Amino acid sequence: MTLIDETAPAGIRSPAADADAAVAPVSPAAPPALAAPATVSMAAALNRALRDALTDDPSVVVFGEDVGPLGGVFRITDALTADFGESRVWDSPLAESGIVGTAIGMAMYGMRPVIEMQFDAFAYPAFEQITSHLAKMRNRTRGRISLPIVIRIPYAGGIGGVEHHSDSSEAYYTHTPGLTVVTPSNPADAYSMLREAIASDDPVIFLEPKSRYWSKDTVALPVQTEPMNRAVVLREGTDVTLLAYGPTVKTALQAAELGAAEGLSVEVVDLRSLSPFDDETVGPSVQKTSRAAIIHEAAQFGGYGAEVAARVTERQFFHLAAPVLRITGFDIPFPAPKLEEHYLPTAERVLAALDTWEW
Amino acid sequence: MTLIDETAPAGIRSPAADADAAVAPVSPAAPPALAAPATVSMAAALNRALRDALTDDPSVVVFGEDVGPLGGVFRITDALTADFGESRVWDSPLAESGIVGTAIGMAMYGMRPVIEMQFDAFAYPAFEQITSHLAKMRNRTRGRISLPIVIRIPYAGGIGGVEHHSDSSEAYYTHTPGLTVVTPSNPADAYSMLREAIASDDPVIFLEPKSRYWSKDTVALPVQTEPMNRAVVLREGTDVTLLAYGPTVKTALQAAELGAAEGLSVEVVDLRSLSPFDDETVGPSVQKTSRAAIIHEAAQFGGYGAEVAARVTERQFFHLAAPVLRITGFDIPFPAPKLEEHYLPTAERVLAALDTWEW
Amino acid sequence: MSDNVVPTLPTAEPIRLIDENGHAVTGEQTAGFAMPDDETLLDLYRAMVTARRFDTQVTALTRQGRLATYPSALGQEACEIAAVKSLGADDWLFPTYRDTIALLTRGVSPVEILSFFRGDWHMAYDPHEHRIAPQSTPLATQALHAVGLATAATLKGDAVVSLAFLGDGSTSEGDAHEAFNFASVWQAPTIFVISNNQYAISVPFAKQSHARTLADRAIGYGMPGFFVDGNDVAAMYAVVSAAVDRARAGGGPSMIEGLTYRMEAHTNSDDPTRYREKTEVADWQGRDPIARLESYLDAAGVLTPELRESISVEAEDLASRTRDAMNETPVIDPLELFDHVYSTPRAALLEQREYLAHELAQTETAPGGHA
Amino acid sequence: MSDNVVPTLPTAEPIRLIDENGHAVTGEQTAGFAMPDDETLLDLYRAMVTARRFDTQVTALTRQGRLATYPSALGQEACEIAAVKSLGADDWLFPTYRDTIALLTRGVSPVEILSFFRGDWHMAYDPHEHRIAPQSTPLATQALHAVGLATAATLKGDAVVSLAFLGDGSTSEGDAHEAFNFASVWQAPTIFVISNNQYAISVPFAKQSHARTLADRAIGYGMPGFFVDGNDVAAMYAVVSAAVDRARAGGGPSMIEGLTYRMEAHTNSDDPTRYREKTEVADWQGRDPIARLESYLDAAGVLTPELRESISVEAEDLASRTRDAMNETPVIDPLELFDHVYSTPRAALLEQREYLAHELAQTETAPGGHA
Ligand SMILES: Cc1ncc(C[n+]2csc(CCOP(=O)(O)OP(=O)(O)O)c2C)c(N)n1
Ligand SMILES: Cc1ncc(C[n+]2csc(CCOP(=O)(O)OP(=O)(O)O)c2C)c(N)n1
Ligand SMILES: [Mg+2]
Ligand SMILES: [Mg+2]
Repeated sequence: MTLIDETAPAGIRSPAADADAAVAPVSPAAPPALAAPATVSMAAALNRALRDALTDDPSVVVFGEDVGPLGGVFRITDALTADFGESRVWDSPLAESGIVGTAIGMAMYGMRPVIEMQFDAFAYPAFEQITSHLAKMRNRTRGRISLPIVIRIPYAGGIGGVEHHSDSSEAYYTHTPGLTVVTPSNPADAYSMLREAIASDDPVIFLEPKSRYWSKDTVALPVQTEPMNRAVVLREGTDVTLLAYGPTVKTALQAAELGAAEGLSVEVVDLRSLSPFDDETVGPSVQKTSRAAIIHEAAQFGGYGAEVAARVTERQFFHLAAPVLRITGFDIPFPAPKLEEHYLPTAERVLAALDTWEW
Repeated sequence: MTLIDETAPAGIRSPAADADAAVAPVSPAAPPALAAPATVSMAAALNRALRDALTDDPSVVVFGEDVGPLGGVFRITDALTADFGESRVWDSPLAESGIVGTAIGMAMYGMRPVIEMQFDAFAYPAFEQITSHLAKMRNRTRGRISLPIVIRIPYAGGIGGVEHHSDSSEAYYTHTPGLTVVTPSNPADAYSMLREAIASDDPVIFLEPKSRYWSKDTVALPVQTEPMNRAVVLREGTDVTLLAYGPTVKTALQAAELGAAEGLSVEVVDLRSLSPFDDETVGPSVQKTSRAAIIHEAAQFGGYGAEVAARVTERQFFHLAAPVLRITGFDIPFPAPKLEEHYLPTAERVLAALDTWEW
Repeated sequence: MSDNVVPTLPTAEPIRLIDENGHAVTGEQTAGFAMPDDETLLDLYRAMVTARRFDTQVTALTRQGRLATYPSALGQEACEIAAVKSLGADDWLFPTYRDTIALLTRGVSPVEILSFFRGDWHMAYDPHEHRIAPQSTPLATQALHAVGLATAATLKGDAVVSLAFLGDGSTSEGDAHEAFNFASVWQAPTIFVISNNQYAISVPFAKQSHARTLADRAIGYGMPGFFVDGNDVAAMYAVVSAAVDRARAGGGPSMIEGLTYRMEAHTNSDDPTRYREKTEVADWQGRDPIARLESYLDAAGVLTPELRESISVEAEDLASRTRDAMNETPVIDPLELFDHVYSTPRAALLEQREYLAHELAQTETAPGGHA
Repeated sequence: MSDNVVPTLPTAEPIRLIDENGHAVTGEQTAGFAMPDDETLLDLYRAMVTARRFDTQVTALTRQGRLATYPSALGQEACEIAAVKSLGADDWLFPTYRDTIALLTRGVSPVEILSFFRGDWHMAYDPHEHRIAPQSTPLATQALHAVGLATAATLKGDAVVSLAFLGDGSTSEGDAHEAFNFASVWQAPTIFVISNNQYAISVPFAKQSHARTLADRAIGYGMPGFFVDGNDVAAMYAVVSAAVDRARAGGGPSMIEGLTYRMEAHTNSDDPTRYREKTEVADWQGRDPIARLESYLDAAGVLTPELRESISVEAEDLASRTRDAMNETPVIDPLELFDHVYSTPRAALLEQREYLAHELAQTETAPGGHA
């Protein structure tokens, strides 16, 4: 069991969370009270979220490449075709633009498609449909057509994938107005956030950290965690705020442990929502610690960390004792399997970076 | 004649410019000395750059949608087919992925394709070819295959275009390792930078600010300005550094004029190169003024300004008297023609933003 | 993969029911399609006349600077009107920027149509009210939306058909192929009407495709394909409505290419003299879709002078109503820019809305401020 | 648009020269293609046997964890080898991750081939040395590169042909269509060889296309299309080499579909039991491309026991050389990560290179540090 598995679901609630809890729908069919805790992987939690959504809402459909009988290359859609039938969950032809484009048409007719891009880099063929239509349709039609579509994208590295199988493509989506972009870091959030994403009337890019698919946790499903538009303080600290999301949350928590050993009190925030950014949760944390660092796998230049550093600095400039640090991948294409260990940010790199500050 | 036309080409040279000048190739066939000054628009300068490149290097070919007899919808390729023949400049079928994909194959066989995406948003169908191949081929092949391809993209707004005709898509490209991204703001740079982009062995995303196509200037073509990887200080000042590129350079210069009237000494830097970012030129300027603002048309969230603000702050934190400001478009899809005036950053907005600082 | 029935090629000569002189065609070239009844033909005639008058009026308004841009469909009325008239009220239309007269024919008001081209907003009409998707600018992308919508309707048990317009050039885009393929694999009730006006802005069809006809693509999808005289509204109507009936009955998608010609420039900002001969345009003037039907209906004694008169009066009336409408300057609240991006409000957008509201308040009071 | 010659449909039955029992085929099903001479067939046989031995060896090494992944082409040797053997030394091959044995056949060394699958780097061999592009993972994208390269060669006056491998599933991608269309419009000397192994990972061909055959697509591009028995190397060789000759002579592109079957899982990490019947696999075992040619050559008296023996010895030798090579752990300098991104050094990358160099220096000295 990894660090994150103990801390994440029981994470400290962010201040405004209760207030906002209302906006997070949960399957009425399955009140959390009734469920018994069990050990579930993120993959299993995602599968359960899809099942519950398919059960609760007949307008939900799931399609994409290999999501049918195979259950997806990561088995996230395991047994869904068998249990819900070909008319709810099916294999589409092999064309990502086609998958997103037809999902848009289905949503125009009242459906809630949940589609899968098999890997991060294989969503690129759909880029025009995503940026020019999915993101803009509601605005174009003055709100007359909303597109309640979830695009599930397994992303980031850490699994020894060959090229094109480890991209962190979040920055392309977060810069596109009209999209909501979220990413869970643990099984409980994976379930809760996917349910909320499917219930949302806006298109959601749902980024699944593939290196965390097999991370396990003790959760009672169905579970409702923080609303998906909120960040969560996973660990409290006073010296520095580590901002992380998806695959790097574990890294941040490990860094916090290492730091503690060195007498450094590290606060860890799981951003969860990349667009919108939860200034309400991050602001107070940085004001408290007066130092912040953002950790992600994507290349640094123009990466999501740039937005985080820029906005935190804009809002907390006079609270900051040092510039916001960016601990990220290098500005190179994602390396081949044998070299990815040298590319991915590690807890050691985080601490080394913190050491570059004058304290 | 606009502000920029007087100032831009005669801009103050950036410190390291002379040192680097060597890396900027210029047509040996046409030594600057011989040329006589004339009034040229950016469109004419680009056309001349293509002509000179086609003349000097038989491996240069130009193709895309409507670049042949029509000369492109903006006439940048005017009369090139007539003068160089169908085998050098031709109309391709209507498919952007096809245009980029075939250009990659041509470059593998030693050609230097200069291709046009008719408008910013119409480059999105080529996104996979650009991110997964164009940007990665050299790295993938350990330098054995370089792709000397220039993708010309008319971008940004200000011409009353209907939707999809005014996107500022630079952030998608600048975040992609392997790409070089540049954008000229005046006719002289348009000529010089396009020549240099075509001569480069790396793929270059050449962003042409369509609202500046018709801006005129007195230049002697061929001209060699700063190397395309350098920023240029267009106007010296001591109170604040305005960082701008492409269409917003004019805005920055106007703001500087307005500021001067109010007794504010504004330094204006034309970034020119978006990837790489010229820290060598920007750093000293910000150290001098201790205040910086970045201006662009693209949406703010995750926009190029985020990288600028983040890196300037990382490097100059203890020199900064105030947070770096971002004066940008709103986080919405680009508006319809009648509303774009409310979206685009203006000199007034720049000054208003500067007023938000405590001085 | 469909069972090994040998697929049949589209005819080499375009399917035609009324020839260029307005005479009924018999034999092979009808490909077995029957002439629509007089009432239908009259209805098509009325719609085409109205559409053309509207189109010329809008082109004029654009020249006067009332509109930001307008892609005219002059000369392409047969494809446009035949396709729209083949649809039922619950069916969905997926048009491009070129298909404005199709919107008019389906009942969208001139103002709601032209608001887009005037630049007020990206669109004005209610897609659900008219079952018309927004006019798509990114080429071929709308074809996939049409397939998705038709598939959703089928899944819900509704006998709804979708029809997507495509230009010849746009068929070169990957999305066109993906739409054809998804439609055939899913047997979606979607009709693809390709208005082959032989130009993609300046690029002639010969540089767009090496195929004999675009309809020849259909075989590669196991889909019925038809090559039709796109200036013969009778043939277009017969073929498209048959395809709509087949789709509604569960027969799957069809691809229909109408061979026509773009008489006007691509848009007002285009200069066709750079890429095509005046003589070519003149040739096609002789194949005018309206004149052709007119002489046929004349000869058939269906189109009386009174009727023709009343139809042109209707058309003139629409034109003047359009002029008047376009003379009013629309009131658009810039603050609406922030209202539709997301279904739930976002702090950042509310802040930015506040910012603009504040700026507007100031400029209103300031000298030389807009508004 | 090409002149109105009525295009001919591919045959409904796959073109075949040697049937499943190893007997020469005569009449219609040969579609007029002649049997390659014995020498050629023997050469094809040798290459297939070697390729299969290599493939099974690599699969074994992958199971032992020596490689990160390996997509086997077991059972598809006829398509792969026939295609490669049809090319001249100056022609270019554009393979996918599936076409590893094609690289072997064209002379790339086992280590240079497997370095990619072992995860050392994205590729190891020199594309220019072998005239082989990197094995493409983004589906169908390489087909456009093939068209571009062949077009560039033509423009330069070089009689170079390019051949792109495509899988059945990848033909659903927009890029496949764009490649077919660009190739036909530009009359590029490019051969598209579609190895229809009937699955895209788990998705059967029936969910990928509704067409009778993929070769039927060719008509839509005015391109010759051939539906071939992909397990008959004689037929594949005859059809592909004829297409190569035609392309070299200026006859433009061709589309060739080889109907075959993927005997192994998609990759080592796939579980075919979830989506296909063992019986189906068994059926195809009976159509093995090597066994078929073997019995033909046996009967023809061309393949003597001695020859067969020496060929299998060669194959075994390659296998053991491959094992040995894969047992060595490669030395890769992590700092090379920064060396090839751009042709000219970038300050930011040099800084990052420095950073990693510093880190490596530390971890080497640190306890438990890697290396
Ligand atoms: C994806 C994309 N690429 C380029 C354009 C620019 N563009 C607008 S119309 C046009 C020509 C379209 O030709 P065709 O499909 O034949 O339709 P027509 O205008 O003739 O009706 C082009 C290239 C676009 N709108 N979308
Ligand atoms: C653009 C893109 N989308 C998805 C994938 C993931 N993927 C890899 S192989 C494959 C199936 C390809 O099937 P096919 O084209 O028939 O080739 P085969 O593997 O059968 O040889 C898929 C979906 C990819 N590599 N590229
Ligand atoms: Mg056209
Ligand atoms: Mg396959």
